[in-house]
Amino acid sequence: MFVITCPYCGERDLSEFAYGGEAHIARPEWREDMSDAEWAEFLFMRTNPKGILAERWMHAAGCRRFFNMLRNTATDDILAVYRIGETPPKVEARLPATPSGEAPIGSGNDAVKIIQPGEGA
Amino acid sequence: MGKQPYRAPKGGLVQRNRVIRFTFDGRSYPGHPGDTLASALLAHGHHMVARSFKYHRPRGILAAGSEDPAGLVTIGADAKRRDPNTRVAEQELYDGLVASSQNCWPSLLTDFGAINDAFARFMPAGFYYKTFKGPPGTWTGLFEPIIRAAAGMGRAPEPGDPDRYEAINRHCDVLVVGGGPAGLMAALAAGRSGARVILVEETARLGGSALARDPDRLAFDGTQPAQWVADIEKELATMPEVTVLPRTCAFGYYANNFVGLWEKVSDHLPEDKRLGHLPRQRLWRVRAREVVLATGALERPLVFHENDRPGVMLAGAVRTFLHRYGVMAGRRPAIFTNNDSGWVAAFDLARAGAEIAAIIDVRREMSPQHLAEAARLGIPIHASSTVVATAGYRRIRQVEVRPLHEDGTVGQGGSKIACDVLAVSGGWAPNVALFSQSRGKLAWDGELAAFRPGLSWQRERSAGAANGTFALADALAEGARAGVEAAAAAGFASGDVTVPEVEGAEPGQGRIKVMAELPSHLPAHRRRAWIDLQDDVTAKDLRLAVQEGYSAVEHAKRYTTTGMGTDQGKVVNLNAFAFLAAERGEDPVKVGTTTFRQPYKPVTFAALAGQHMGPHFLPRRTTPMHAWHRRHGAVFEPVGEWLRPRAYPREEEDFFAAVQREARTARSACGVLDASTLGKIDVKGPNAREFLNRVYTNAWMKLAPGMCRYGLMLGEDGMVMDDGVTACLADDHFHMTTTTGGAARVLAKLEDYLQTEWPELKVYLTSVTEQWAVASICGPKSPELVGEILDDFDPDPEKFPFMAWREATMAGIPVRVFRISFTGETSYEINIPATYGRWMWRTILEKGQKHGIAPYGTEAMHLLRAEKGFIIVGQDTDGTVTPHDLRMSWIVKKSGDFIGKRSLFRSDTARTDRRQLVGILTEDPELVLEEGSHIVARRNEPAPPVPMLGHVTSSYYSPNVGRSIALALVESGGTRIGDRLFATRGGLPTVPVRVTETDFLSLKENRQLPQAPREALNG
Amino acid sequence: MADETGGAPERRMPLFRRQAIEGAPGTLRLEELAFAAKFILRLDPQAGGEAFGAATGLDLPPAPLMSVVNGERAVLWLGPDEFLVLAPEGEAAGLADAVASGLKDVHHQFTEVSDYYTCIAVEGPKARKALMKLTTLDLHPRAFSVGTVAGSNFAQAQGWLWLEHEAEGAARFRLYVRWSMAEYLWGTLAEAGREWGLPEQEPVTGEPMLTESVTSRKA
Amino acid sequence: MHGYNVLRLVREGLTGHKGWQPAWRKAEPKSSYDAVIIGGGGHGMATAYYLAKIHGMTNIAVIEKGWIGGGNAGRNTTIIRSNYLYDASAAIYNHALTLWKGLSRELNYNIMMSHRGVLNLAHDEGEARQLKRRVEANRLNGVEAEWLEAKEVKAFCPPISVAADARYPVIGATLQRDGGTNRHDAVVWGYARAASEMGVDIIEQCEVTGIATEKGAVTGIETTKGHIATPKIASVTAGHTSVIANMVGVRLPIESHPLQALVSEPLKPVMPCVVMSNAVHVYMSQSSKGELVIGAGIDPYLSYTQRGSLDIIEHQMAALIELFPFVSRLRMMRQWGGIVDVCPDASPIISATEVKGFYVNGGWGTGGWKATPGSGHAMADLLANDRPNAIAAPFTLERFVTGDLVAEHGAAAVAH
Repeated sequence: MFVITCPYCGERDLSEFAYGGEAHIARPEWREDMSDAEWAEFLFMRTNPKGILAERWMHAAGCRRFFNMLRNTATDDILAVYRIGETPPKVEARLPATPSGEAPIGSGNDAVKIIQPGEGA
Repeated sequence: MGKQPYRAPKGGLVQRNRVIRFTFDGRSYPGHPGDTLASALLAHGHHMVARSFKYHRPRGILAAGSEDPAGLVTIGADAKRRDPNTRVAEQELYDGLVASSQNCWPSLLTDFGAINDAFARFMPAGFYYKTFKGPPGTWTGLFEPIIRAAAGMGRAPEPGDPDRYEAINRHCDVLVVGGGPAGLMAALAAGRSGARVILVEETARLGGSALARDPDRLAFDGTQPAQWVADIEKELATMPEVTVLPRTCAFGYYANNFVGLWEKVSDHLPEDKRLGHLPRQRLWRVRAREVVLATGALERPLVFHENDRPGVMLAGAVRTFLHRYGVMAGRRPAIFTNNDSGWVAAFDLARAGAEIAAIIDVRREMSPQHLAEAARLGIPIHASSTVVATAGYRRIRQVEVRPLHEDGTVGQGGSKIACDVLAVSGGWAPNVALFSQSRGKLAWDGELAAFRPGLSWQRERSAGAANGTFALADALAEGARAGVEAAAAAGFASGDVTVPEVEGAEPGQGRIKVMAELPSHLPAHRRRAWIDLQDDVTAKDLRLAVQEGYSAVEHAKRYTTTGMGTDQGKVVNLNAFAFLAAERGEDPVKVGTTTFRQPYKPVTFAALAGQHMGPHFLPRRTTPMHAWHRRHGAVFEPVGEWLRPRAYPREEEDFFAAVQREARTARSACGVLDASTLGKIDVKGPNAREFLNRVYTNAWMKLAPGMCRYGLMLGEDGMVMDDGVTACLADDHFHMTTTTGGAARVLAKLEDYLQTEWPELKVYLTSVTEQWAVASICGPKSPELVGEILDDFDPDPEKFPFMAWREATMAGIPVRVFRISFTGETSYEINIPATYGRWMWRTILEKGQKHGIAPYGTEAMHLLRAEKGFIIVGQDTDGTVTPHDLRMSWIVKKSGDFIGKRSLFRSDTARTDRRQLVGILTEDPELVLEEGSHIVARRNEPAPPVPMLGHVTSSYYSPNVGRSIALALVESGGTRIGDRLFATRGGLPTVPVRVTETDFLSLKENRQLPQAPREALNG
Repeated sequence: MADETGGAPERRMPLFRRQAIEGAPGTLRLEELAFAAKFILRLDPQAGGEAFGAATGLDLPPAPLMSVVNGERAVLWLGPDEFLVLAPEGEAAGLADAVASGLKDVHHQFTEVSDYYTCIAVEGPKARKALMKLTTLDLHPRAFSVGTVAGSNFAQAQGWLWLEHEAEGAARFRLYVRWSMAEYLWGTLAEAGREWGLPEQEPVTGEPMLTESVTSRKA
Repeated sequence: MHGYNVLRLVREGLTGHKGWQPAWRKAEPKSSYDAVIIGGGGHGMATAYYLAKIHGMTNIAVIEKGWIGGGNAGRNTTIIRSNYLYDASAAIYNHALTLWKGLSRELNYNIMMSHRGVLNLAHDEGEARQLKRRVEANRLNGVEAEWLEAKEVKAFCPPISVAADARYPVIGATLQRDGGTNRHDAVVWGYARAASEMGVDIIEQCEVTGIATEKGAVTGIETTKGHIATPKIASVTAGHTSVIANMVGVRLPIESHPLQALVSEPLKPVMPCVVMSNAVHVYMSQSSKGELVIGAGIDPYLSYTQRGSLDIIEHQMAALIELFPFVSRLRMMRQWGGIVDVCPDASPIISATEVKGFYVNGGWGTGGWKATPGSGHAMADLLANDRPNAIAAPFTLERFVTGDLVAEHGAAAVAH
């Protein structure tokens, strides 16, 4: 239930937006020899990262424009918003605390809720 | 009962000069405005108000606020306004309040459920996992009903809630949670900066801990606490950008500083005074730039044998009842503490006239100052001592005290002390629930023996006791600083705030001595020391959990149910965590906490739904002709958000007869359908044709202006997604229609392709769905009628051919007329600007009367199209059906790409033995198959799993074909035309059917309807 | 039935049954505005803004979320290449012709939506607060000044909110909503105003629906 | 196995419950195992249990980054049913249901399997049509299913509103009588106890940090407790399947979404069964403890934040009150979120991958709980024999290439 900064309309509530899935997945040019596997890659296979995701959103209740966004899916921190056709900016995320990319919140791991010895402020 | 024997002679913020009455379990009592139900009951010496969850033990009031785990009752005289599980400590008293005890039968004092307590030794934590494992069915049939009846707490209300609720959105610069001293300073500081500030206080009045102190012994810049609070409140009221919300709980701290507030607007008013224009409760959805958490601290109970009796109360609560409500929890209180704050409670009570039975302190060394004061007040002190047992049923009447040795054992001897309340203090812990919800990380504070806010995640700061700053002067300063900083962070120059000078500051809790469970002369397994008073979890249960390996904090919680009651363990969890740490022999940091979930306290469902209930639940989208439909007896059906007329049954006509009549009329005379709900999109631009070429499966380059074409739209997965007719308005301009339900999805998808995939295409899209009201007129009489209603218009189907469209006028109003048909009959679809829709509809029906016109609904429409074998996307398709499966390969162009094309060539999608759409005719022409019936190869069903060839997607009795008809998706259907198969009927004997082509009207015309074989007719 | 006469064309707004309603004096008032011409303009302002201005006498809003008013005509920003053009009812045809000829060499779309949208005026000192019960937009005067336009959800209905005017703390909003949602939105707005004395507006509900499944019942 | 029974409970009750042993061993990793299962949830534990019990593979380990049962196993609303549309789904979910029925006895641990019945409501003719089709398919596949008309729905579940003027009136429902609910923690603990007894190592607080491969085959697993050599790794980490698969570069058709649920305060019995509604988008049952257990939809966007939000809950409450008017004054006691991984066809993946020895069990979307025993059973078979059995075969990754999907969007129903 976060706030998204529409590149045209500014900060708006999540409820005004429609999710458009992973960004930068270009629809392949039609080719007779395109393999089923190649097509399946476009159709279904997704990175689904726990970390920085480039994704598409549409400001459905507002200007109806699609745009791209970089978001840390482990924390829902929005790192950048950019327009369709633009290259994603370089961003840094507040990195997940544990080796596999465990979110610093909400897991079954008690360490994430409480400052552990040696963990700096 | 006129007297309130435990009302203190003076003090408290209740209106002593006004008496209001309430009933508890049918008995009437007096109280005062300003009381809570708890304080009013305590004023009568009423401690026992409830029964616990599992053992049905007597329960009293432990705390003075929403953190109380024990004192739960049901409020409300009217079953439709019944509020079960209401905390007596939270419910404000009003005149006529009706409260009753719950989870007991036949009465609070005599509860048969208490038998459980006698068997408690056989019912330790998780006993139910080890028993009741009989053969399948015994749990559902035998044990479960018994356990369920014993479990639960209050009874749900009857349906028919008469109250209103609402939700409000609000943005602010600084949200201050908590109206105690720190919160007040924060709000004042932020408010003076000009920032938009919301100050939230859970209880009825601001002041917090300042109101729980002896007003004669505390002053702020020389002002008494209540006056000091009132002065601040007055100043806040003069600030236009400050909103103060009493009776409001910040229950949920979500992402991006979104905080849910729950305001009880009228729950404190007598039922007849609840104002109709105001809601009962409000949900405030607050988006704050900065948040200040001044949520105070919570006091821990002590864990000792028989610590669950009514009359065992938190020392801080005893003080609050005394100073805020003017109620003495007991006349002869005993105090049991592990820190200094218990002592202060004793002194306050003594000064108010109580005879202090004893101060029992587990510590060896105590504040000399306090010792002197105790001596002055003549209070007996038991240092290095512990309570090892208690007695009393409706309320505590005696404690047994023994000396506590350094090694943690208890000595012999000791004494039995008579008392009528036992005030306990296990020390205070910052209330970090909201901080933790905000994703902040907790830090362990060894000195407090508690967690406090550590690392913030969101734009938030804690102040005062919530931050572990217990000393009042420091808390005030911290609150003021937090307000200034929060306002500055939100972009507002700091206001000027002077922190008041505090007289009568208390030193705090001193050095605390934490013992997870206090020892006793009894062996551990005989001790019954409660940790969770509501769900009946004892130290023994937690010990067993650790013994059996459920030692992770979440496992222990789930195995024992600690903290899973309606209080969600606000005060009891602190002891559970400490106990686990001790039992595991590990640092509390290693043990951790369970997750602090939303909501902070239980929030009414209806408040969450707000005003969006009943008639305001969801939009009912209706067309300009809706009122006509209603007046003419239409039966409606929901189609997405729309309500569409399904049929117009006449008097003494049932639904089925109406549909049959409407369908007959449409083919024999004239029918009219309200088709306004179809999605309509205006498509314009030099590349519009190319665009249509890519989004539809067929070719669009050659469609001439004035003509229309049907198109199928696929998903990229090759499956049919939507269909509709698109008209060419001009070379670069088209009018596209979609299904009613698919309109929004199709427009979004088309915009998606234009904006992100094909930005090179110059095409603009605009929805015009509701610009046009649409009447679809069909039937042999329709040309004549259309000629009559339109101005100078030649409807001759020869000159105005099928799939053409024309501009025309109707009484001068410009309309678009489309010669398109979903029924197979001669049809005209007239589009008129929506504001004329009602007039157009009435005109059509009036002028159509002499042609025998009848309006028809969606059901007849479905039937009529099925007679021609036309598909309905979503009925004859289900997201797994390709155009080839529909045997509509003619609509799939060979050359060029389109959305979904590649998917049609995947190895499975290209199979020729997929399920394909065919006609199905029962051999018995009168038998109508159920939609969803399955098609099988053999008459007799074998044992499951039965091989299935397909299923019936559409099925009707067709008055125009004169028999039943059906469409079905059948494996290799296209090659089975003419075959005899069988249709299942929900366990009844299967019936033989013939596979046919789908255009039943043509089959009839060409006399190709299969004749029923003798055996079918003979049954 | 008496009202079943065709006769001369009769225009009905979606809320024709609803009279303007008002709360306690100086609080809140709701009214469906009279019919007016409305168009959606799709146009790249860089490419065609000037031509549009020349054709209609209207500038396009210079920035997102802004509006331009010229006499009785106005242009509201809806998106970077999307605008709502408002004009008196009688000017619709002329406006459409002017745009068609003035922009004939520019890729654009000018679609009449006069009947698609209706407009509910929400006005009075409590207008901002009432609307905030329906939308997540920040309608505080610091965040939403006169002339601002924003598309958002109002309860479950998408709409365009325009703060047309404000004087002495009394704001006059116009809320543009599609026909089929008007009745729902009216009821929800009225409900939001109950606090200030707006009369209850029982939404039109209770359409009879079948309460059994009737698929394929036998003749 | 140290048995659990009433007699023992009484005996222990008389002697202070000192005799109870840990339910499962707190194991530390050995240097190598025959197979390692990542994920100590229901499916992972079931996989380990059946591997040991049926296939005799006891030199195996389950590794869990937190505490067992702490992911989706501990966050779901425990609805059990098998009324899926397609043969492949009916086979696996009904297999699971058969196993559920005897599981309390088999594990010697009461999982509180309550066959209270599950209603799936139809609010319009389209839904009725789909549900009737499903009922018929179920019947032919041997799944218990029947169609109830509205008045029969009301009789079976009196608190439900079947008002004719409701926004979405109830026009009927399917009923699976042997569906119901059970106790999620007990299932995990029961499997853990039984597996541990057979020698399976259950290693908690052990997080996977990498997977070692050689020539396209798995050789071991890197964890926060060190390297463990193994030729077979099963990722049974629904919600985080992609995270593990990304470690070996296996691409999956999965997106992870938050899914929310909530409970009310406990009440005396009021809901006799499980009710699910797609159109109104809620489902509700009542736990043994008395709480109303209520599920919401998934957040529409990809996210791994296991937490609740408010907007979904608000819509859901309005819908719930519409359907069950008696709940309006009740209170939400606790809300939470889990992460579900969703496949394009709303069906799971039980599959080998292009990396030899790396197997995936995931993509269960919003309804994995009900499949737990069936999933574990099939996964164990796949792991032991390196080829999918008849039940698992339709759920391999191959289907996303060929297009042979098991499109269960209708039957997967409202998120649960």
